Amino acid sequence: MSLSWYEASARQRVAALVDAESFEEFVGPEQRAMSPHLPLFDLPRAFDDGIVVGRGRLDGRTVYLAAQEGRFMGGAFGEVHGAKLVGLLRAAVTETPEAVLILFDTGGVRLQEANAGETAIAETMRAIADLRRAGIPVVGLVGGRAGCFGGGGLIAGTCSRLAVSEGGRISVSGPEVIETNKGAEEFDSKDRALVWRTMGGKHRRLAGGADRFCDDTVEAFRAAALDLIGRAPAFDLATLEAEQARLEDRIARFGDCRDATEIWARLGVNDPAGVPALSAADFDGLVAGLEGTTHDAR
Amino acid sequence: MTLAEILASLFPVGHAVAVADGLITGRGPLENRDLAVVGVDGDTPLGIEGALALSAAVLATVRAGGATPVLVLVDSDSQRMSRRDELLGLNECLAHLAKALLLADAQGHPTIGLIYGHSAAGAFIATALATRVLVALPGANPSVMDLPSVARVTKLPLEKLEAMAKSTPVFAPGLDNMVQAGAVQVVLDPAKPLGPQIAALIGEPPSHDARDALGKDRGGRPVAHDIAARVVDAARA
Amino acid sequence: METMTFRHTTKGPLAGTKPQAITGVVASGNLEVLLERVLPPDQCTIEIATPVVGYGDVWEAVAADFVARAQPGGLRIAINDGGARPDTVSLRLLQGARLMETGR
Amino acid sequence: MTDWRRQRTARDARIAAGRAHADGKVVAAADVVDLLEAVLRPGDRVCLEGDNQKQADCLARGLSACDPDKVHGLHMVQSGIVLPEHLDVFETGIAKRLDYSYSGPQGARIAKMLYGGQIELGAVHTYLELFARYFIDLTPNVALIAGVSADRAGNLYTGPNTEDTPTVVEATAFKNGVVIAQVNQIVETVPRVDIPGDRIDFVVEADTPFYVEPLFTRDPAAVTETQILMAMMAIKGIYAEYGIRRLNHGIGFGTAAIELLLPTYGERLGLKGRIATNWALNPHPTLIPAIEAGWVEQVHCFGSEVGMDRYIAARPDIFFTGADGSLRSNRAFCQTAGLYACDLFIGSTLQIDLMGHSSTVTTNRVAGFGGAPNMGSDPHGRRHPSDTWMKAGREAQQTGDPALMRGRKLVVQLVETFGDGLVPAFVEHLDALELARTIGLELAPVMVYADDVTHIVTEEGIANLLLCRNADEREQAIRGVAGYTEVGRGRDKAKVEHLRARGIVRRPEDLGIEPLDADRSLLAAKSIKDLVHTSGGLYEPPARFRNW
Repeated sequence: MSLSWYEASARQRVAALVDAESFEEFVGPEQRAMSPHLPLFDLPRAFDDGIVVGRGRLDGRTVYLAAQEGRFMGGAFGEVHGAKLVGLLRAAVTETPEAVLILFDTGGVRLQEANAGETAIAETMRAIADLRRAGIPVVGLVGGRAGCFGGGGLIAGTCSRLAVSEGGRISVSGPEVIETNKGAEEFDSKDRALVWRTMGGKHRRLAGGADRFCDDTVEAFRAAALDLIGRAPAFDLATLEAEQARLEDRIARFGDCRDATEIWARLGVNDPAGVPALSAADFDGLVAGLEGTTHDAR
Repeated sequence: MTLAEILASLFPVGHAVAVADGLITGRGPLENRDLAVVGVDGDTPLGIEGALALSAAVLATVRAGGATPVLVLVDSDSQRMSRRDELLGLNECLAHLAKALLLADAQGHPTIGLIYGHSAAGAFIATALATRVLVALPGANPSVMDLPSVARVTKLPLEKLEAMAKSTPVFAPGLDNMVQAGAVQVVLDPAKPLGPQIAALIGEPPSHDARDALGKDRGGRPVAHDIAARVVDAARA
Repeated sequence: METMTFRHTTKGPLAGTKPQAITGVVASGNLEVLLERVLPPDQCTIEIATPVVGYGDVWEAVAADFVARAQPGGLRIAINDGGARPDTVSLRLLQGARLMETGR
Repeated sequence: MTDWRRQRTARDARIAAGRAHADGKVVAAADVVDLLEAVLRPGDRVCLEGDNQKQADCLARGLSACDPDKVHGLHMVQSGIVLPEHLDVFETGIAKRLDYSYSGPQGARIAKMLYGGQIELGAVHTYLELFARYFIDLTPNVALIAGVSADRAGNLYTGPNTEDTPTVVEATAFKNGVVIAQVNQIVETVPRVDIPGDRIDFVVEADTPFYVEPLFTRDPAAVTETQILMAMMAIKGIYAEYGIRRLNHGIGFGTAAIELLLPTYGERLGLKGRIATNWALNPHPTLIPAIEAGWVEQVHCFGSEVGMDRYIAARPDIFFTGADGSLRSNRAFCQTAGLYACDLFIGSTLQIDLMGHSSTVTTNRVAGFGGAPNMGSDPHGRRHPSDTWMKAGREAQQTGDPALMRGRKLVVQLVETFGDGLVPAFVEHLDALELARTIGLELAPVMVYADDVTHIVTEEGIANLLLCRNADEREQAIRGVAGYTEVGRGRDKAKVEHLRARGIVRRPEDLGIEPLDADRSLLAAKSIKDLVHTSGGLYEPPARFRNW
């Protein structure tokens, strides 16, 4: 039976994503690189601070991987957590693996270590820019239960390519945060169908916010990673000007839409209400027939 | 300092910097060269339109070529919290702005962030924190989240958090803590003209991202630098 | 947070050669167990860090039952607890021992 | 001369008063308060329909908005205290006395009000018990009920969630009472006549469709390894051993795990067709995989379940449906079926004491009973044999003429030794006793009495109480599966091992089950989305259960 990405732990994802037995962890749990701050809050720590980083092979090619554990502190960026990711990306600049894969599963910044987490996110984005300029693809994979929120959403937007499954959510403000600040009329976070329509994998793929849609299996994410590594856009003025145009065009075309289904209809989807029920294969078929969803403007 | 005071101090002979809907764009002369200015004023939340307006200005500077530095002035709220912004891909728009700044810097346009008011969360990351050097003026108040909100999320009493904030810079809001974390390199002297201070920073940019080393030295991020270094060592082993 | 360490003597070493394993995740009602084959073959220690205070006697009983059942000689076992129930703790310990025995 | 028609005359007067606010039988939602103030009399016995599922919420709002000077001192006789309005009426004086059954969501507030003397409590009943009293001494003067649609003559379509409605209407309409129905819609012709129009006096077109709680939806994503282990033990150690084909499942993740293991683990054990074929059960979404795999012969339902209606309509061989295709549920019949025609009830609880009494009461919550004690009890009126029933009976009593030995229903408590927040499920004394003392109840609210429970399943093992021959054995058997709770650690280890040798206490290994095999990969569906796929897209889960 295939392993569900959504259900798997960060370690299970990494182990099953790469070629068998090929994963080598950097600063593993036995080194006990744990948060120095959580005990002040009477909170339990994790031996890996909620992120697994290391090197493995994908069809024989060396890749670097970082996998967040969404169940530990919501996969949030703490000081150690963030530093492990930053260290991995910096190492990749000089060690030049064929790609770096970031397996996102994060609610954003860990509030108990907010300043460290926030700064680490900025460091991560700069390191990704350096890697991309050096021609090393950075591919994000989003399909965990914590989604990809806050600064995680910004890092995802910095990657060369993104693969997302139906369960994956990519956003800056989470539904609960918007509801808390602006009220349930603005965003009813308990209406989970609305949540997923607004920031879930299918919407992100249809709107061009992600490059590949995956079934919720490790095999599907592996296939997606292999595909996306091979078609990473350059990080240069042309790409960013194309992205500028792409995002401006999105706002011009859909800026007055209240619901994702209106956007999908304008994109040319015949049965927008039926999109959430589509299987991955049928959804891929739908996407293939629409213009603008697949692009290099990232 | 207010934005007007800052601009006056930066550009004593005048400038072409304008503010519209809380978004700052324009340019001014700095020591015989042009300085591009973008930013957010008036505690304004940064949404999709705002992010794209700023990124367009940054990319225009890159397209124009040369080595025009980019100054990012920040007194913002957090990212704009709305269903519409998220529906239309706020994460992409904010990341795009950050990427534009990172690209500019990489292509020889030194980027300097100057925070003179508030900023928080995604707006902070996409603007000030995406520059090569981030500096501040006294009274600036960067934060990830204010303490009452932290209390709500962590379910800890506000009084306890306030007490902890005094001894634990890693989570507490405020400029001092961001300086200690290494995110803010230096606090400028408002009594002196800002132009020369900024020009000096442009003249001696750090060659690499040294924020974690600063955080270690200043005690606000005690372990990040060493952990990152350990990962690098392990990868090279 | 409460920490405690239990030391046990076993009849012999745990089977297998795997030097280290980790199982579980620190989450509400869950825990992670790190096992390292670093002790003399008839020794086992179990270190626990838990945010739930006052359950020392339960931990002691769970640890003793596990050692009696698995005979995990040679293992240094460390637990980061997220408030797991005793049966979940037992299950993770046994999962960890199986990983060390079989490499699975 | 004796007037034998006083109730009839009074009823006619009430209806005449109500007609002033109606067009024929039809009343606008805006006129509900006027209607109720016209029809109700101080001190009336009133049944406001609502149970653990559907609610006559529009009428509840109307009743709570009545003028207490006009409407007061009512005696509420109703299945459920579920909506805030159900208790608001006691705060305003509109209602005074209460006889009811279930109060899950309002458990804390009702405890406070009982303690504060704001409610004069008759008794907390089981559903069947309360229904029975509707016909003996708690017959309503006025019933306020809910249906899907009605025609102008009052013919009522109750839809898939018929639930209590026929029972309440029979008791009221045939004993000179007034029946007021709220419906979602007035139509020309109803799809199916569930209640004939001559039993309905007024029809209110409600402003919103009546509320139904998706109480029986359990997300497979939340099923734990511990629950899977317990489900494996229940299937192998009880379902298979007793050949249980006719059964009821209580609500909970443990029973959901059993449902989800039937087509996988149960299939592997070769049990298809031999267990779990005939059910008294709401349409649990987690039963979909077993139904689709051909395990289930038929299911009769107390009510429907939100989102299951299209699936049910497409499976008329399994469910009871009307000519129109929609589910016909009936709480009274299904409770009776669960009581008399099922060989097993299995459910969860919050506390079990050393004798085996169980309760869902905690010190500041009165949750009531609902139907669990009806199904979780051994019906002494039963006369038909079944292999399961006879086997359990033989275990319970070993001497006497076999032809005079009655069988036993299996009543199984499926309980994790610790609940949320490390609260132990096994206790020396039930909180129910303390609560009864505090608010002056004559009877402690016990969910299942010790003499009805036959097995306790925990993650540590199964205790077969049928085989215990004295109180000490029973106590040690219970302690023997109570895990690391204080009760469990207080066991006499030698006695428990002795009970184990006799098969009274059985561990997973005694059943040939390896606890490490209790893995989520055994679940026939791991998420709500899997259930939707398995149903062929017919199951339409409520938004709050979706993650797509």
